[in-house]
Parts: sequence; structure tokens; C-alpha cells
Amino acid sequence: MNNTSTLFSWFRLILKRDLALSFKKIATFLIPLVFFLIVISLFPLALGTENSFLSSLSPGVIWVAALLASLLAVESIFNEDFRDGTLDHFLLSGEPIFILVFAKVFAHWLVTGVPLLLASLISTFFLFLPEGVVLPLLISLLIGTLLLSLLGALGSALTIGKTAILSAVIVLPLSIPILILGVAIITSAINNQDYLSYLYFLGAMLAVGIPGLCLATVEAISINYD
Amino acid sequence: MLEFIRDLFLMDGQGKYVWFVLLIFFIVICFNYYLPYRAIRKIKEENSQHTGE
Amino acid sequence: MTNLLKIENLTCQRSNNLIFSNLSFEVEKGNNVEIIGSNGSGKTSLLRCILGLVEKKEGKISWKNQPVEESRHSFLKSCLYQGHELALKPSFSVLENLTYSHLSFGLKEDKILFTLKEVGLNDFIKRTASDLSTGQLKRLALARWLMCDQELYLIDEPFSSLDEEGVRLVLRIIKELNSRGCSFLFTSHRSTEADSTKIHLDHYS
Amino acid sequence: MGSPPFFFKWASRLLPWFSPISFSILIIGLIWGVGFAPSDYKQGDVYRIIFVHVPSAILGQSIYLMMAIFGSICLIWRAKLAGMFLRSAAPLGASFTLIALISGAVWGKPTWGTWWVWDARLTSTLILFFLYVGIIGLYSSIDNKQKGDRAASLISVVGVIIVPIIKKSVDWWQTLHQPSTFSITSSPSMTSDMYFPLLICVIGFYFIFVSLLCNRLRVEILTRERNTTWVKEYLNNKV
Repeated sequence: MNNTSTLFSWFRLILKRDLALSFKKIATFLIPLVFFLIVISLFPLALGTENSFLSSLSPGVIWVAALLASLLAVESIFNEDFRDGTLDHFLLSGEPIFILVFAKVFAHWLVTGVPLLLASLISTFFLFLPEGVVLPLLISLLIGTLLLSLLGALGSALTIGKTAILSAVIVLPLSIPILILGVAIITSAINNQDYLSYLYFLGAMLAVGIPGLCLATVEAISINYD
Repeated sequence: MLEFIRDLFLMDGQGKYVWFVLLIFFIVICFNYYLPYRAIRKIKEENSQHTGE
Repeated sequence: MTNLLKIENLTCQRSNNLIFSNLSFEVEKGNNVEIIGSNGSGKTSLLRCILGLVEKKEGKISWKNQPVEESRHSFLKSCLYQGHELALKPSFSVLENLTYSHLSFGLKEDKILFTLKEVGLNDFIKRTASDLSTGQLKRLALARWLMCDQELYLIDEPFSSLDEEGVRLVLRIIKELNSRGCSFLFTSHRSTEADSTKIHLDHYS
Repeated sequence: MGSPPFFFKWASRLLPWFSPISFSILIIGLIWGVGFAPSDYKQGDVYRIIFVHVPSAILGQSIYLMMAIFGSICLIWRAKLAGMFLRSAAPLGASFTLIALISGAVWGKPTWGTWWVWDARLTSTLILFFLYVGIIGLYSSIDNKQKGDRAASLISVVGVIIVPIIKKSVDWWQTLHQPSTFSITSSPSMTSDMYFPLLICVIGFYFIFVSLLCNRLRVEILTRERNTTWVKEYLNNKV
């Protein structure tokens, strides 16, 4: 009993710390957001403004933008704490690393993923998406960004102390299923087809990914540390 | 005999594709073969320099 | 005297470079050990090796007469490590830096404020850490030592980049923590005035 | 078997035999395939690219699988040789995947009229190539060899779990688009005089892979164990 409550307060401490840290610098959660919107508004500028054409491209545009925006902040998950020695302290606190990883992923998602959900609402106007698509779009982005945060944490842990671009090269190929499924969900919703089966598959990936990728991240941290 | 060889090279105009692929393949294989040999030779040279000094 | 940490024949190697070998010493309760060595002699590696952040090659590290691998959790729980980097966030205020430390579990704010007073930072509580000088940052790290009594403090270069007053403060705090039964294992590049067993790491490399 | 010096001596003794054998198997297979196998009734002679394309695609995938197996060995038992295997196999896997991609593109031009189609198979092979590049980038960015081995092992194990998902999702993505006008999967059922040279080519490719791998492993072992006495003895005796 006592044990689980300390685990939970450890989780809360890390989460609160990471959130407080990103609120100190507005840039950390505003920049991915603005980046997302800029990328989305680039597409009409580059491809023309015809409504039907844009709305047929929109699922892919939104997901590529989300993928890039979420990768943008990945470096900060572990690298900043590594540079100023905080990661040492956390690893030597005697508390389980799994909880640390989970809290950090969750904080990263709250800071980058959730604002993306709001921004994607704006993007539905930009790209002339039909109203019925909004709900599947939001749900798929909700699950997808969480998975992206998990993958990003793995990439970030593997490249602690290295350049951010390397973690992008590692993570991007692995994130292709998320991209494809996310686009499939939105496209099916636009065409009034059944999108639930894709959504279930994405959900199943999340259910396996949370423990699996967190464990892999823990292993990656311990590799980079001994 | 000469006929056969010419056929083999031209393959009704498709020979260029086949031979190009074979060329690429052998270049990649030879490159992969050459690299370790060069590395071993380098190690040996370094070693003989060290012992020579 | 109970011995806390016992190092026997420790050898440390990093990618084919032998850093030190056959190092043995003990840290007893309430006593200090000072590791003296020139730059690159492996002082930091020694501390990190004891903590398990660097893999050891040979030797035995025991914590309270148990191999450290078996009692890792309780060992880490009773240690405080401070590396070269002070683990302070520049964008956090002085107070936040302490409240978000892993040591602040279940600590009342009065206790934190009290420790800040002891290191002479009580006027800077709301100041962000990026506005503090290097010496003040060191003092902030000192406040962390006082927040809770750990049994063993492993400190990398506690005396570097401090003015005379700062050095006196560190010495006073070490003495005070010693009297409460805490031990120190710290590194320095030359012998300090601290009351400690001195080990010259250069002899082991 | 797991000790580097033992493997090194063993490989050094076998390679002078093994390399020529594997080369001759490969050459026999290719000569048979390119020179003597009958031409395809639909595609003509250009189908002969299959004798390079299919074996290298098979190798590209199976090397990844091997890397995942050796990667888990490296992670669990911290076997040094498994890590070295990973490091030596990754560039080879990338090379074979690249050959598969290039030969596929060259084959596509005369048969389909384009160099590239976003077909499910081609796409997943391309992603496989990216995965190899990621692994190579990862271990070469980490100075400490053992750390690099384990990091690369971890990513290859995670990758091999994700690869089926990637394949599955690429299939879905393919059906979502309009169906491809071309089909590579339904090749005309092969006659035995096409099938046998292909089989020999596949075997030859595997042999070549093993001999290339052993060569790379020898270098890897020599550079890593440079300071040990047995390497010094070996070098001094040989030079």
C-alpha cells in the first residue's frame, strides 16, 4: 500500500516538474503548435486552394504535420535533463526508472500532443474538412500522438547526448504504421466508410506500446548509462 | 557462337537493364569485399610501424 | 565505528583505457574520505563507478557489508550524488529547484526555507537560477545536502569555484552533517582542510 | 564458439576455402540464369533480373531477422560476438536491400513503364532500408563500442516487432488507394529450368553473405581486441 503511494507520488513529482518546466518557457509547447499550423498552411500555398482537392489531401497533411511537430520536441525529453545532471539524480533516486519514463512521456504528450489536438480543430477549417470527420480526427490524433510520444522517448533515450536529427532518422520509419492508420481513419470517415476497425488496431498498438516501448526506453537509458 | 554472345548481350534490347543490374550488384559486392581487406591491411601496417619504432 | 561503504580492489576501465586499478578503501559512519587526483585521473569515474553509472571491471563494492548489487535500492536511497553538473534548472526559481528535487519527498516547505537560510540564499527564494552566480548556484546545491540527512554524500569537487567564505561554509556544513552521523566521499584536485582520510588516486593509475 | 579469438582463428582458416566456393556457386547460378534459362513468354529476357533481385530481397529481410535474434542475445547475455555480428551485418543488410531496390526499379522500367511504384512490397522494402540506415547511424554515433552494440541491438529488436505491423499497415494503405495496375506478386508460375538457377542464386547469395560477414567480423574482432596478447601475436606472426 505504502509502496504504491510512493510510486504514485514519484510519478506526480516528475510530471509536475516537467509541466512546470515547460510552462516556464512558453516556447516549448507553443513552438510545436505554431509549427503544426505553419506546415498545414504551407500546403494550400504550395498546392493551390481548390476546396475538394485540399479536403482529399487533408488527412495526409494533418498527419505529416503532426508527426513532424511531435518529433520537434522529442529531444527535450531526456537530453536537457542529461546535460545538466538532473537525469543522474533521477536515476540514482532509487525509484523505478519505468515510472520516470512513463511520467516523462506523459508530460511530453500533455505539452505537445494535447495542443496539437486543439490546433487540428483549426486545421479542419483551413483544409475544408466535413464536420462529421472531426470526432474520428480527434480520437485518432489522441491515440496517435501518445504513440508518437512513446516512440519519441525511445529515440531520445537511444540518442542521449547526440544530435536530435539522429533520433528522427530512427523514429520516423517506425512511426509509419501510425501515419498510415491515422490517415486511413480520416479517409474512411470522409468517405462514410467504417473506420472503427482501423481505430481498434491503433488502440491495440497503444495498449501494447505503452508497456513495451516504456520497457525498451528503460533499457535504452540503462545502455546509455553504464 | 558469335551469334549466341551477341544475343546474350542484347537480349532483344533488354540486355542493358539486365547487365546494368549485374554491374551494380558486382560493384556493391566487391566494395563490401574490399573494405574489410583494406581495414585489415591498415591494422597490420599500423602494427608494423609500432613494432618498428 | 561501523563501516558503510567498503571498496576492495576496484578496477575501472573505459573502452580499453585503464583508469585506476586495485583501489581499496573504506568509508566509516561519520567520517570522510577525500579522493585527490589530477585532472583525468578518474575521480569522477570512481564516484560514478561506485554508484553503478560506470561499469566496474573488477573488484567488490559493499554497502553495510552487503554487495552493492544486492542492496542497490537501499544504497541509492541513502546516498546523495552531486556531479560536475549541479542538476539545477536555470529556468526554475531557487525554491522550485529544491521542491522538484527527488530529495524533497514529503518535506515541508518550512524545512526547505530553513535550509536556504542556512546557506545564505533566503533573500533569493523567488530569483530564477539563471540569474544566480556560479558560487550562488553551488550554495543552492548545498541546500540540497541539508534538506534531508543522507547516510553517504558522494560529491564531485565540492570546493571548486567557491570564494573563501563559500569554502568555509562547505567545511562547516560537512562538519555539521558529520556530527549528525553522515559521511562524505568527495573529490578534489588538491588536499583540502576538511577532516578526512586522504587517498591519492594518482598512485593507482 | 562465443569467444572472439576462437571465432577469429576458425574464420581465418575457413575463409580461403569458403569464399571461392561461395563465389563459384553464385557465378554458376548467375551464368545459368542469365545465359541459359529460357526466356519468359510474357516479359522476354528482362525477367533475368530476378536472379539478382529476388535473392537480395530475401537476404535483406532475413539479415534483419538475424540481427534481431543476435540483438536479443546481445541484450540478454551481453555476448560480445553477437554485438559484433550486428555491427558487421547491418551494412551488408543495407547493401542487399539497396540492390533489391535498384534492381527492382530497373526491372520496373521496361515492364511497367516506371522506375517506381508505391506498391506495398516496394514500400516496405524501402522502409526496411531506412531501418538499416537508422541502425547504422545509431551505432556509429556512439563511441563506446559495447554501448553502441547494445543500443543497435535494442532498436533492431524493437524494429523486428514493428516490421510486421509496418507490412500489415502498408498492405492496408495499398488497398485504400486504387488497386495497382501492375502486379509483381502474381508472377507466372515458374518452370523448373527457371526455378533451379534461382534456387542456386539464393544459396549463392547466402554463402556470399556469410563470407562477407566473416570478413567484416574479423576486422571487427581485430580492432576491438587490439590490445590483447593474442591479437599482437597474430599480427606479429603474419607481418
